[in-house]
Amino acid sequence: PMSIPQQARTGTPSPGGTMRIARPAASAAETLDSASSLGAYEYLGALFNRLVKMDEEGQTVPDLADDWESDASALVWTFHLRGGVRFHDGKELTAEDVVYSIRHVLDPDVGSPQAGTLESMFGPDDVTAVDKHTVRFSLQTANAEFPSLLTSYHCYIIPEGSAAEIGRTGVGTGPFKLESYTPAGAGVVVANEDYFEGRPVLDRIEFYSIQDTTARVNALLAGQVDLIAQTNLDHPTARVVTGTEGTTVARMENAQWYTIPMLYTSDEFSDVRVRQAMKHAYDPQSLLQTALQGEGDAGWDNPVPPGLAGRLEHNREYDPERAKSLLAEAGMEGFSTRLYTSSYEANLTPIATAHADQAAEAGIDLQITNVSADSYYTETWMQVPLMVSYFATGRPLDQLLNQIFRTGSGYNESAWANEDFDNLLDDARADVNESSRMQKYMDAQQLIIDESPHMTPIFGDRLVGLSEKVVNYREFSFEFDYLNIGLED
Amino acid sequence: MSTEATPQQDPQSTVAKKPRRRLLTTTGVGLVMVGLTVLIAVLSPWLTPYSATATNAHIALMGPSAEHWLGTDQYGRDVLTRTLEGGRYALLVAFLSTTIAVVIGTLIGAVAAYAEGWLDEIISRVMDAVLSVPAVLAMLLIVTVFGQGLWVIVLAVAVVYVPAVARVVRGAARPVANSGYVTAARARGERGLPIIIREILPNVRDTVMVEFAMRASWVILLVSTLSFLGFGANPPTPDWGLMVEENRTALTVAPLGTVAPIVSLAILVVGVNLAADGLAKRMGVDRAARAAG
Amino acid sequence: MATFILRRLLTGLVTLLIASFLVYFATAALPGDVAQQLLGQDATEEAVAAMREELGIEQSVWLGYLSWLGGIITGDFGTSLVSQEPVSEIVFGAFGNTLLIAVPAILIGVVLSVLLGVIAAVRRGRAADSGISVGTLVAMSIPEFVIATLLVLIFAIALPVFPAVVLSGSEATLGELLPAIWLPIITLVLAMAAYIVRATRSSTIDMMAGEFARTAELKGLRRRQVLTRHVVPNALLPVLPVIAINIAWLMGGVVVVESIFNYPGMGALMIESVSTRDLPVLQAIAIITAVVYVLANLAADLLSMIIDPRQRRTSGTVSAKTTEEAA
Amino acid sequence: MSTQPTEQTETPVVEVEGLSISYSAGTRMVPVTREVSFTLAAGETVALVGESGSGKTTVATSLLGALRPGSQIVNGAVRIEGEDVFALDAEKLRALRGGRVALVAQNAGHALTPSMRVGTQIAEALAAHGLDSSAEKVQQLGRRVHLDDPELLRRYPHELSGGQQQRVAIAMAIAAEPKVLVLDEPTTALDVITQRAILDLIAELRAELGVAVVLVSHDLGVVAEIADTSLVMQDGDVVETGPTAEVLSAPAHEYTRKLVAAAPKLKTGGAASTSTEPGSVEPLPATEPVLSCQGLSIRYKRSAPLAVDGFAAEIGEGQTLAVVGQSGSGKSTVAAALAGLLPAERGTISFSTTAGEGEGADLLKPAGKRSLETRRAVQLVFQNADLALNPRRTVGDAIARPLKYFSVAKSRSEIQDRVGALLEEVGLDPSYARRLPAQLSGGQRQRIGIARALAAEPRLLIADEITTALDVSVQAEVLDLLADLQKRRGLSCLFISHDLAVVQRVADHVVVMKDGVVVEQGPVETILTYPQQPYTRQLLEATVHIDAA
Ligand SMILES: Nc1ncnc2c1ncn2[C@@H]1O[C@H](COP(=O)(O)OP(=O)(O)OP(=O)(O)O)[C@@H](O)[C@H]1O
Ligand SMILES: Nc1ncnc2c1ncn2[C@@H]1O[C@H](COP(=O)(O)OP(=O)(O)OP(=O)(O)O)[C@@H](O)[C@H]1O
Ligand SMILES: [Mg+2]
Ligand SMILES: [Mg+2]
Repeated sequence: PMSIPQQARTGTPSPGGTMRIARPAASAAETLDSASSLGAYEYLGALFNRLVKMDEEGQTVPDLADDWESDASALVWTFHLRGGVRFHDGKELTAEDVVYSIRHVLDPDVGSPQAGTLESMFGPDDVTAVDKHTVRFSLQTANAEFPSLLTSYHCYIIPEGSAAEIGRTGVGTGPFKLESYTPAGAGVVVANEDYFEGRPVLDRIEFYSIQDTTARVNALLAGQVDLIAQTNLDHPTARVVTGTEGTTVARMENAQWYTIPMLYTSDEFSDVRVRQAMKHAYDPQSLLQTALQGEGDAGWDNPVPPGLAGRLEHNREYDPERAKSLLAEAGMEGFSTRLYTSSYEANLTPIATAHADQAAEAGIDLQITNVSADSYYTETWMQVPLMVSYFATGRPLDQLLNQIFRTGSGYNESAWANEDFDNLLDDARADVNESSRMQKYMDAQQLIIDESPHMTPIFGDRLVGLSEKVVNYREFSFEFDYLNIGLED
Repeated sequence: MSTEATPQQDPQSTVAKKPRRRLLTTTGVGLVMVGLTVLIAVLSPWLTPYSATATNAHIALMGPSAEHWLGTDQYGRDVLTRTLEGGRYALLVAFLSTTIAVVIGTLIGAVAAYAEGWLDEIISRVMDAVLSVPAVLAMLLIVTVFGQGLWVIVLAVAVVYVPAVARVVRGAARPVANSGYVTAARARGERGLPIIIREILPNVRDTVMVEFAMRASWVILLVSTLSFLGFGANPPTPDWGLMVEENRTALTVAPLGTVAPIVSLAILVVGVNLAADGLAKRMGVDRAARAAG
Repeated sequence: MATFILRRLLTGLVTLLIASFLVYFATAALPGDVAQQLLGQDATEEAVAAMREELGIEQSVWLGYLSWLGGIITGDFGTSLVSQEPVSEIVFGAFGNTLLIAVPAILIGVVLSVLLGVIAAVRRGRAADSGISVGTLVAMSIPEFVIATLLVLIFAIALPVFPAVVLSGSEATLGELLPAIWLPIITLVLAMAAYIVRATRSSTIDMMAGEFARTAELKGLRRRQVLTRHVVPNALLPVLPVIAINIAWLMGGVVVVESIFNYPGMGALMIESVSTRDLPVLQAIAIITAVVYVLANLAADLLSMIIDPRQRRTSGTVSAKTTEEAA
Repeated sequence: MSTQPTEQTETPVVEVEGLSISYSAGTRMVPVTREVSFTLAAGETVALVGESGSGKTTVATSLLGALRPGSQIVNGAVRIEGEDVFALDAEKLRALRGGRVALVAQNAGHALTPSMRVGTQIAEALAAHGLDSSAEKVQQLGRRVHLDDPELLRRYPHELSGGQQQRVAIAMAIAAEPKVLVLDEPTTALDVITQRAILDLIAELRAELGVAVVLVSHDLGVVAEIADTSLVMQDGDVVETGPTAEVLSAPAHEYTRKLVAAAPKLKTGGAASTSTEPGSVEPLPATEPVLSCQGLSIRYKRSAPLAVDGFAAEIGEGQTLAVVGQSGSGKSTVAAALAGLLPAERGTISFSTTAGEGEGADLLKPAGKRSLETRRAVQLVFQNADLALNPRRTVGDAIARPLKYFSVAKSRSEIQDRVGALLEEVGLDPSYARRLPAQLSGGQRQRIGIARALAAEPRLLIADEITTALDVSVQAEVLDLLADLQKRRGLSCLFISHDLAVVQRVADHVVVMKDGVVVEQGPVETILTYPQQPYTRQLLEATVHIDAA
């Protein structure tokens, strides 16, 4: 069988050109205000910049700030802005804009998902403009990883005083300027000739909304669009796209982090033996093979993706017999429950299917229950004992562990509450020594593997469908390289 | 007595004789198609050596071979096995929901026809109102409210089809309700329910049987559409609609995974339609004229 | 006749009223609300509560129903909870787009199927009839999602004659939609024609066997005249309700078609509104489809009155013949 | 036609020669007619007589070269003016139909296209043969069939009465001045008065146009009136042929004899015209009245006119009261009200449930509100036996139901015995209890209807046109049975009919209704012999007589 390309095509694009991107239709309430939970994600990277961004190794690197430092206790952080950066409306970027943008994120009326993370460290008055090009954050608790928190895609910088209209105007400092925009509909951005890193290759990008995944793929196959965004192709579709003349697939290695949270507060999974049994009951290697035809990496229940600095290399074993005996110990032989899934993401159901099939060998009966995709993350998520879920990888290590595993955190989808774990994270943040800090993060990972109600069966490569004309497609974490992407004739 | 009549002397039965034989064969073909599907669905576990749900990553998306006549799907499951077993869900749901819809619809229709007057008017208006809401919207709402268990789907389909059945049965029961034997029962002073059960229902039996067969074919399609939309059978259940949904993206890579369930579905529905046609003609019910009721 | 129309309009209104009641309470029973749905997985409880208050979705269902009904009567369907735009604007825009595929589908479908039905009836038992019968049987047996998928595969991807999807959303212009309407239209025609063809065939056969057709033939008319003047108009009578039902069905049937072709019509809006719990939009859609249903039935009744003078009976002038039948 | 020999007056217009028609049932050929032969000259009328299904219509339509689908000619030929109609090509056949041979189909109500104005349909008949089809010509044809008002021609078929529809059908048939007119039961669906008018019209046209007429009928009275020659058919065979008068007065074949004997004959005492004789309206029956109603008025809908206005009558014990009148005069309405199926607006009905009780139950109450005893004592027999029996229940069930319901019989075996006895009483074998209605002939079904009514052991039997749908011979049997039962059981009976000959045969008293009002009532002999009212006289005169020939 035809194999899927290992990486996207690179080369020299012809300058200019219009790229057409299809994306899933968002709700009619979507906005260009990045602080909001309804931000139109594909536009944001083209229109805006942050203080700092993340590179492919997960390192925090300059964006609007070209340099930053902290005091010895990691309590006060100072960022120095690039000079001569202008917003699309011509206004020059200053430290006041940055302060305004961060306070906007903290504004309770905005209800930004990033607010909680930042609030725990500083209040609105703790961010100040030192001078025209210097911004200072005074943290209430030490955090050696603080800059990585500002790489979030909710932290884009907007002009001072623009909060009321930014959702429609999209005035930022980014490589493209907004020409038109309809929530949940079509929109156009055009090249920003004055971009501080130089003009982008493309002249124009047109965005279209297509709700049905198959319809999106069909639009690509029929040559109506050049790229389908936010659509991780399942393996068979990827093969069709690869096999069709004019279209191909770009691979983002391990970009999809698939999880199977066991709800900590449920009757089934409050017993650690049952959780361990669940983990021993399946073989992630074979699951990867069945669900994704091997396009990814086995996770072995460690949420930190391969390649990310600070990952704990470990070797949990596949041991169905041990799973059986653990269940017997817990008095739960012949354990049976529902495993929820939906078509929210193409691979959730394949993973559920493969997982249930494997668990059956360890005597665990998982009944796959498919629910409506539109209510999956509002009605099912964090409410049923067992489900398949996913995140995008590319979070900095500290952010990953804090956001998803800390007690009470908004993304803590297994509702795990473990004091030792929380303390480990706090200690790590306060630890300015690089190597002992990393050790604490690794201990935390070990705790997740051993005790948490969280399974990471696999990391999947994200397979993006695009036209063969597209070159230099690069995407990692929440970053999309709008600057260098282009079209060949 | 001189006017001794044998059935042969009845002009109606002589006229009907010739077409009946030919129709029997059409009905026969239809019944054979349906019967085979049911038989295969029941026997499927013994028909192939493979499990319909066990995955095998090493043989995913293979073309037809001696081992796997129709190839395998993306999980390495045997397409033939899944296709053979794939009728179970649709048949079960179709049978249950059609039965419920037809039973309730028949009762409502018969009551409306017998009652006439304001009760009939109220029933008709409510049925009309339910009919006026698009079936897909109704199904979406019901499934979203109650989740998508087998019984929810069964009841949802039933709710959607009750008014249609009621309308047809009401139409058929109307002349019966005005017939001499009902009048005689009324003159005797009999109450409504015994009249409906004793006199009316037996005489709309043909209509109801045809209605059952016809609804069944629509319900099978509707159920497969629901599965296709992700509201029907749960994976890894081998269900035709679900199989189409799972495999349609790979249509050009492994076409049989999609084609086999579609063809099976079409065979079943054609069979049900043929049987319904034959039944309708035998029973003298005009089926086509009430299609899509 | 006027009183008849008035009566039918009145029953139609009652139907709509009951439908509105059912729809309102069914949608109100949807679990989760727009606030939760809008704010998504990141929402805090407080944010959801605040949003709820802002949207005014806390009032009782009964009050809600009455004020909603009052709004509809004055042509005000309320404001979308999601986009904050007037519901009527959103829904009528989508409705217009749906009409753009539904009306041609109905026109082509009805004309074509009646024609085929008559041909099959006239050539009863011969090759043409068998062909048409097999064709309709197959068309009836293949779900429309399969038809649509195949059409895209053949006419948009393999032979790029038509676009596979509509790219622009609800703001699409007529010029953008026109090239994209053909595949949806073909799908709809195929999906609904079968029933009409069969109904037409069967009633045409009935009418041809009827005494008046025989009389017309035996008074020396040509077959074509017998067919066009005597048989077909009367054969259409039982077909009209079938057509009406199909038109109403079309309003729901577009869901699958619109989602496959990303067509910005009412079916797509319906799916979207279910997923965002945008109740005012959902309710408006349900009411509009109910109105279409009622109007289609009314139109069928009126048409059959035009074709069949017996149904034009006005009170008072009951003739001897009709009473014989009534008794 | 140029090849035809020059016209000879003796050449018959119609020659049917050894005509055998069969239809195929599977591999079998079932004969419909066997060796039918007759000839017919211009101006002559031949009648085809026989019971239902004997092949009359088949022979008649073959004159137009038409066969039912599935039928074929096994033998013989039909020649019109010497030309074999079944050998004609399509265009010539079309010219023949409606041109040289025209048909007036069995039921004008069904034969006219409901969606087309009748004038247009007449115009079509003209246009089809290349004739002037102007409005004027159509009106002229209309006048010929006595549809003088041009407005009538702009109506749709359903806006005309049965008689008017029949006239339109005739107008269509004579449009192209055919040589042969085929009339298939032209008056069966009409009441006596309308039938009379149509028969007169046919006679008139025959004289005027000099056409040859083929008349199909099972009514010997009609045949006697207009046919020169009669062919009696039975099961596809012609069993007797001859001048009508001979056939009817001295029938040679046994079947013909039976037909003639069964035909109800109206005896007017030879003095239908002596109506001027003072006919004292007879005093009310001497016996104790079982039923007595006064000023009964019934309305169907609030705004509609009264369907029955001030009906008054009495029925004595063991007596039969007949209600006669043309269609729509309110006969069935009275019956329904007495049975408690229709509410009366005004009036009184009193009914004594047991003999000698005088003023008894009030029959103004609807059936549901009457006492069980009253409901038992009043029983209905319906006009259409096909519709009166539940086709899904056996004959035994149908008869057992009232037995159980009215607790006439309790135990299973008792019920079974009673059912058997009742079947025997109406002249059927007890084994019939296991049959379904579809396995019975029309006459047998009517007997079951009567048995079911008798099962309740009623005092009053209401019989609404119970023999109208039956063949003459069967009709006679059922009437005899009824009379016999009445005598044996002392039943009172309200007998509704529009056939005066039948009424004369069964009733003691008669009520004549017109437009919902009683115009005349009294003992049968008095009313039929000395009718006082012009309407009654009209009814009497319209009645056709078998001995008219
Ligand atoms: N093509 C055919 N297929 C089946 N039965 C036929 C066919 N042609 C004639 N018959 C049967 O032949 C018999 C004669 O029919 P025909 O209509 O001539 O009778 P009729 O004497 O006119 O009866 P009626 O008085 O009821 O009109 C009937 O039993 C009829 O059902
Ligand atoms: N169900 C009904 N609704 C309204 N009017 C009716 C109804 N039945 C009968 N009528 C009217 O009542 C009048 C009397 O009808 P009825 O049936 O009693 O006549 P009839 O003498 O029995 O006639 P026929 O000889 O045709 O049976 C007629 O004018 C008829 O139009
Ligand atoms: Mg006949
Ligand atoms: Mg009557």
